Amino acid sequence: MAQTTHDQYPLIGPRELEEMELYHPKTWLGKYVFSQDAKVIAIQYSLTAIAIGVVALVLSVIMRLQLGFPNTFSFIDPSNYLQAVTMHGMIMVVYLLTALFLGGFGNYLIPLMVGARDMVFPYVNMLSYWIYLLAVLILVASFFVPGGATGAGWTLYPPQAVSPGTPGIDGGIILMLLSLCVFIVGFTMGGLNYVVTVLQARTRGMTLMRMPLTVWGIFMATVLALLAFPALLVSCIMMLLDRTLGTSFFMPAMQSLGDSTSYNGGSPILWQHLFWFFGHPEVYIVALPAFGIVSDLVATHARKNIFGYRMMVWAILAIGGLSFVVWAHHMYVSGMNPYFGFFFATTTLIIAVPTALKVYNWVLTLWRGNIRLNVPMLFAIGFIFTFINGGLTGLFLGNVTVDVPLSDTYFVVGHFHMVMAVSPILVIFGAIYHWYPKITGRMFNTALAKWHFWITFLGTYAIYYPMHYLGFAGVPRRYYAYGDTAFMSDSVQDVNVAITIAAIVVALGQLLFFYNMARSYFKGEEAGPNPWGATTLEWQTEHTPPRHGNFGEELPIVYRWAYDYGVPGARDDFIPQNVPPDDAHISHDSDRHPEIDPGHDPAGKEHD
Amino acid sequence: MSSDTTHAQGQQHPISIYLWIWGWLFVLSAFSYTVDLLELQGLLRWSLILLFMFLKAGLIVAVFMHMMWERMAIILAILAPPGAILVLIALMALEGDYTFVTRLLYFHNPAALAE
Amino acid sequence: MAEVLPGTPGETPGVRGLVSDWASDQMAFKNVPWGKAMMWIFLLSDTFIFSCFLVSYMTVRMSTLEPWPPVSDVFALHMFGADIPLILIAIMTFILITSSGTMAMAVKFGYEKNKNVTFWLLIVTAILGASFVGMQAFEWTKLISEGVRPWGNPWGAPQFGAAFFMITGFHGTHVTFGVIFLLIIAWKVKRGDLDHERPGFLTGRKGRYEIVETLGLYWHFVDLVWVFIFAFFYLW
Amino acid sequence: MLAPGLFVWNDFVNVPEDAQEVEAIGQQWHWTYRFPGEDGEFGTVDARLLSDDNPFGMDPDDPRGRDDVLVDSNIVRLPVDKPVKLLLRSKDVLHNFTVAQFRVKMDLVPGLVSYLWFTPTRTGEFEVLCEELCGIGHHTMRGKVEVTEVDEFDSWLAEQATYEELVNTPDGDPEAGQQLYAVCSSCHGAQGQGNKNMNAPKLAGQEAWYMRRQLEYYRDGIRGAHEDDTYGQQMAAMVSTLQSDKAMRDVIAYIETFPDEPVASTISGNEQRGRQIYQVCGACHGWDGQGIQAVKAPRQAGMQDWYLVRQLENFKQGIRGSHPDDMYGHQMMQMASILSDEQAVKDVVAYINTLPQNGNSQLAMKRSEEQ
Ligand code: HEA
Ligand code: HEA
Ligand code: CUA
Ligand SMILES: [Cu+2]
Repeated sequence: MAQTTHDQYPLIGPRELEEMELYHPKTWLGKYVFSQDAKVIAIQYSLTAIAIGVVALVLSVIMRLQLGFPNTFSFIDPSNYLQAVTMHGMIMVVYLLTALFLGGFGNYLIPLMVGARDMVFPYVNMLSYWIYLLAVLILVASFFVPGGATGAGWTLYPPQAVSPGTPGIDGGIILMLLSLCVFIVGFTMGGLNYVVTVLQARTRGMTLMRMPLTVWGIFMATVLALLAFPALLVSCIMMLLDRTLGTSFFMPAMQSLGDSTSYNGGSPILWQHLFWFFGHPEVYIVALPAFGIVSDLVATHARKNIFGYRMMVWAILAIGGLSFVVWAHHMYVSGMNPYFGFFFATTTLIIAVPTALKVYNWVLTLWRGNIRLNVPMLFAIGFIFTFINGGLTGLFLGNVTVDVPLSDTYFVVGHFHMVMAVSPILVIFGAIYHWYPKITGRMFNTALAKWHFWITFLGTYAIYYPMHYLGFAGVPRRYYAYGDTAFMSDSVQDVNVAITIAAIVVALGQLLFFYNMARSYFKGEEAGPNPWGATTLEWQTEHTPPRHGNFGEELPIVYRWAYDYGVPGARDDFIPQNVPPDDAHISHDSDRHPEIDPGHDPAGKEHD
Repeated sequence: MSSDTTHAQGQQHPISIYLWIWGWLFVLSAFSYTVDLLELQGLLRWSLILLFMFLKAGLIVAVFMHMMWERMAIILAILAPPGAILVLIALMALEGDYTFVTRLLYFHNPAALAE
Repeated sequence: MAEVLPGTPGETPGVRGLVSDWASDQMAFKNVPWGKAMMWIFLLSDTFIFSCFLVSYMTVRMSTLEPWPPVSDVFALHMFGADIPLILIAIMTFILITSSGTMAMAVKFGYEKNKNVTFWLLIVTAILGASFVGMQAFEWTKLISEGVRPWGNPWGAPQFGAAFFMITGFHGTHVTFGVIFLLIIAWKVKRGDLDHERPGFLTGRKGRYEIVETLGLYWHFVDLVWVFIFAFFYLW
Repeated sequence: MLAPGLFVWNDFVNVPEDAQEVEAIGQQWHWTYRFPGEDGEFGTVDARLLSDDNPFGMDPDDPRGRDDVLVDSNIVRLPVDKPVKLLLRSKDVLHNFTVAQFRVKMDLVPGLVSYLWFTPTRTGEFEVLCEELCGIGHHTMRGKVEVTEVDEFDSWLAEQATYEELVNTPDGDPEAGQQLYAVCSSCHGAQGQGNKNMNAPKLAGQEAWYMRRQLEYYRDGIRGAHEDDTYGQQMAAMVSTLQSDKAMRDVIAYIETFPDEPVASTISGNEQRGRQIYQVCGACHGWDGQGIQAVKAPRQAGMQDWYLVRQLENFKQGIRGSHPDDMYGHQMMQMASILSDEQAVKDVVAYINTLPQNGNSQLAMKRSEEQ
């Protein structure tokens, strides 16, 4: 039955498809600056995100200098320190990772991987980037207003975020909130594009269950973002009103540094709920694309099909759904209704199940694979290590009773850096190395890249592993200095020095990466269209780098899933997705992946 | 689910159905308004308001926005995610109540004194 | 036993269709144009925005010790020698519902490629929308003159004014944008852009009558939100 | 793994019946405490009633509050082996009450009252840390819990003033204070104008509550006990003349009658840089250096600069503020560490010299109101 319905479905795609040809730019400005080509937009997004990411990196070094060598640097006082912490956290999470994964990788890879000529609304896509840039500029401007950037912590908890005694309550917080609002508007424009492209503009034969996991990860992350950012938008608007008009959404009756205020009756906890209703999906927004990409890296470089593709997809969906009902695990000690602890501890541990499933599948994919330790593979394996590490500490924190002593200590800092600052960053590097040959047409310098990997991988372990120990020792986070605190042993300071040194080494190590990227762009060897022997569509384009419109005259037709690696009897040891069964030299209905329903295989129709 | 589904030319439905729904929306709005006019209070008031609200919302989504003629794929894709909101609503209601109770217990309450 | 019902060839209705649609290639939402799919998903996102506004309003209202102002008296108008509660709001509600009706018919006539009727229905919708915004402006003015401010009011909890101005303001902004787009599309209809598939000025997309439906979705959504605001803010 | 966690959480959420209720109050950036008094019930409070005269925001009309014991100090005592339910209230922003050794923590949220409970199982002193970001003083927001045997605790509690007593404390008597001041005047000057040669600072115009605390510190050996604090030791010896509560009140009342004469600058430095540094100081001492009682930070503007320099140096070197009971001094010690060198001290004091000399200190405001 399913078969018949499918056959009758017309061959031509959505009617809008033909219009993709309409907007070929004529001017230089239209081609490279106000480009509507998703690939150019992707590069623009990425470069902007990395540039602002480097700012956040510098801020983290400033923090580390203070923590490692207190009282040494006179330019770091408590307000500068808090400003650095805040901006570091916010930039890294929102302006670097979210933008880079979705705006950067999403734009580049989605149309190519699903076999579309471009995003469905190229014009809106272009606007999305420019609005994002505006948001970044507003954010940067907040460093330079009187009073400086906000120092409220990246969670911006009221009342403190808008009350005297916190740095940046004049211009800083207002610009921060504005910048977030602008970011969200820009992101929504892009996000609608990614989602609709995945849902409505795939090529012939590309079913959802044949999409590479990269696309799945980015797609689900985008959906989460579209549903989670509204909560942040709303809370930012309300805080702006509290700050500028004196409304009392989040502000109860209170005193402020000895002065009475005119606020009355608001609820600070409300902000926390809304923020984390956004915030927890947000951490998966930065994790899911990493999950997806790493699956593809692992499969490609281990020459093996991904283990349990179907399970992986369902796990992504489950994580996406569950991530909306765990938010208050960040609030166990926030003074909320304490009975919520039961609910959220339970849901939090449930969400670990699909995540653990993914981890097992990666490991099983590697199991007896023909592992090629190419640079992207190194990063992927590094990711698996750090993610397991960070995920397990997450379970500690998720268990409400264990969280109570650990919350707001360096244990939490260790957890989220392991799981967010190291793991996805490793994936980003791995992904950049993986797709660099496609994007530029040239190969990077492998030796330098390996150095870069080992410095970053071992170095970040050296930074964050000791932080867990600090957390057990009771060292609180967001502290400018510890003074003499009796229960902290002297070794705490020694550990801090070591962490700082490691952080500086890692930060300097990134210069290798930038040098490698820049040099190879001009001097690297020609890479050829498919250096890694990958199956997905972006490696099968007519040109490398792909031109505007991505594919040649005809859109590719997809005959198989994305993981036909190490196929016995195939010409190469892999079969690209767009190779028809006849050309693959092996029978099409082999037993490799019986979970793919052949009934939906248009190949069946084309060849009978 | 009705079977006269979409077709390449878009949605085609007799004009009468729009007029009918329009009429119903008027009536339901008038009902909700009457609830206020009659100064009904307590459980009756809330349940009536909610009832009329959901009926109106349902009519708008189902008919004016053509949801009832869409395919199941899109109906579920749109209607399922707001479930997350329901969790938020439920928990925030509990939270608001909890806050209120601690305030009542420990804070000076000018309104109560005035009574 | 699933019999394949008549309709578009190759489409299974109901739950089985759900599975086959999602499992198919190219499009998950069969025969849904890109623009309409985008609008639905945008509206979903927008639903979350308005829900968060309303949830925040609920929370602050539940938490405060101050009495909530007597809503139906606050919004009463002095007409015909008596204070009629909520009368303006009732009128606004009727207007918005009416505009939704005209919009729905505009969509219908759009698909029939009935240029003139579509144009006039869009214009009527826009006028109704604009008068809604006008009444809202009147209501704001009245409340402000009575001393309601975002940070306080004469009757009780300051969150009343804050939530009122924020929520109705955000909704009003939506209506205003809707009116602007209605006028633009009406003009395009009139000029025949949609009949001649003329490429858009900015986007280069061909004009089609589907855009009327997309716009219609947005407009109905604005009406939908008002239903909730009416119930939760004015009646509760 | 989940289930045992939830059982323990159940214990955490449900407080034992016999737990003694104590209220911990947080504010930028220190702690105070309240005990329910004999009736075992707390009086209600209101953040809108908070003022320098009513630092706990007590509702004067609530009879249950009259006997509440108010502990206006970072240091509190608790009895050993008795369950304690801590009610947590904040006057301004979020804070977090953490005693690492108790293994519990909870945020203080303005606009509601949260709680936690625990049973101290051994005696000793435990540090209270604030673990929710609350502004630039977050890392200095320390307190101390002294867990003692029950009878020791009871006698301590009995010494603490109740709300009733505090309200009824009579004002100081300047006439009586004049007599007592005779001893002081030889160093501090007849009008409290200070004397650099005697190393005695200006008193006129300093805040009464601050002088009161310092006198107590001198009396109790909390200040002026450090061996390198030569001048402090002198002062500590002099304070022996002011043993009683009343004596202190009276002499301060007398000092408050002195005219607040402007002082001459003796220190020069880079005011621009000092101003930068003062971005931190001003949060507590006020942007005009006028002092803020609620934050327990004394007035600086219009006080003698050489004295400020010396005290800053003392704080930096731990000569002042390192006594375990000098919690506010300890706070200043941590803050003074941002003055990385001598020049920084001079710069910031030079900037303080540019601030309005008696602009809006509390005393000045009080006087202008009286006129
Ligand atoms: C990419 C980001 C990311 C990810 C993926 C996670 C994943 C998880 N996080 Fe984390 N988290 C953050 C980013 C992230 N977190 C951030 C940024 C903060 C702090 C914000 C702030 O306050 O500033 C935070 C804080 C945080 C807290 C609050 C701590 C506190 O403030 O007191 C909690 C508590 O529950 C928590 C829990 C979890 C859990 C249970 C997971 C799970 O999803 C982890 C699942 C993974 C595994 C379980 C490991 C792999 C599995 C195996 C090896 C198999 C074996 C295991 C089992 C069978 C169980 N996180
Ligand atoms: C993605 C998120 C991310 C990343 C990458 C980092 C990276 C780093 N962070 Fe992180 N950090 C946060 C997110 C992140 N952090 C958050 C959310 C907080 C909480 C803020 C708050 O409390 O409000 C925080 C807080 C925080 C603290 C706690 C401060 C405090 O509580 O007082 C510390 C202390 O050491 C610290 C240190 C570091 C260091 C040394 C690095 C790095 O220097 C590690 C080494 C460098 C790398 C791993 C390379 C990364 C490269 C780039 C960023 C350049 C971009 C280029 C490309 C991607 C190509 N961070
Ligand atoms: Cu109080 Cu941090
Ligand atoms: Cu989380």
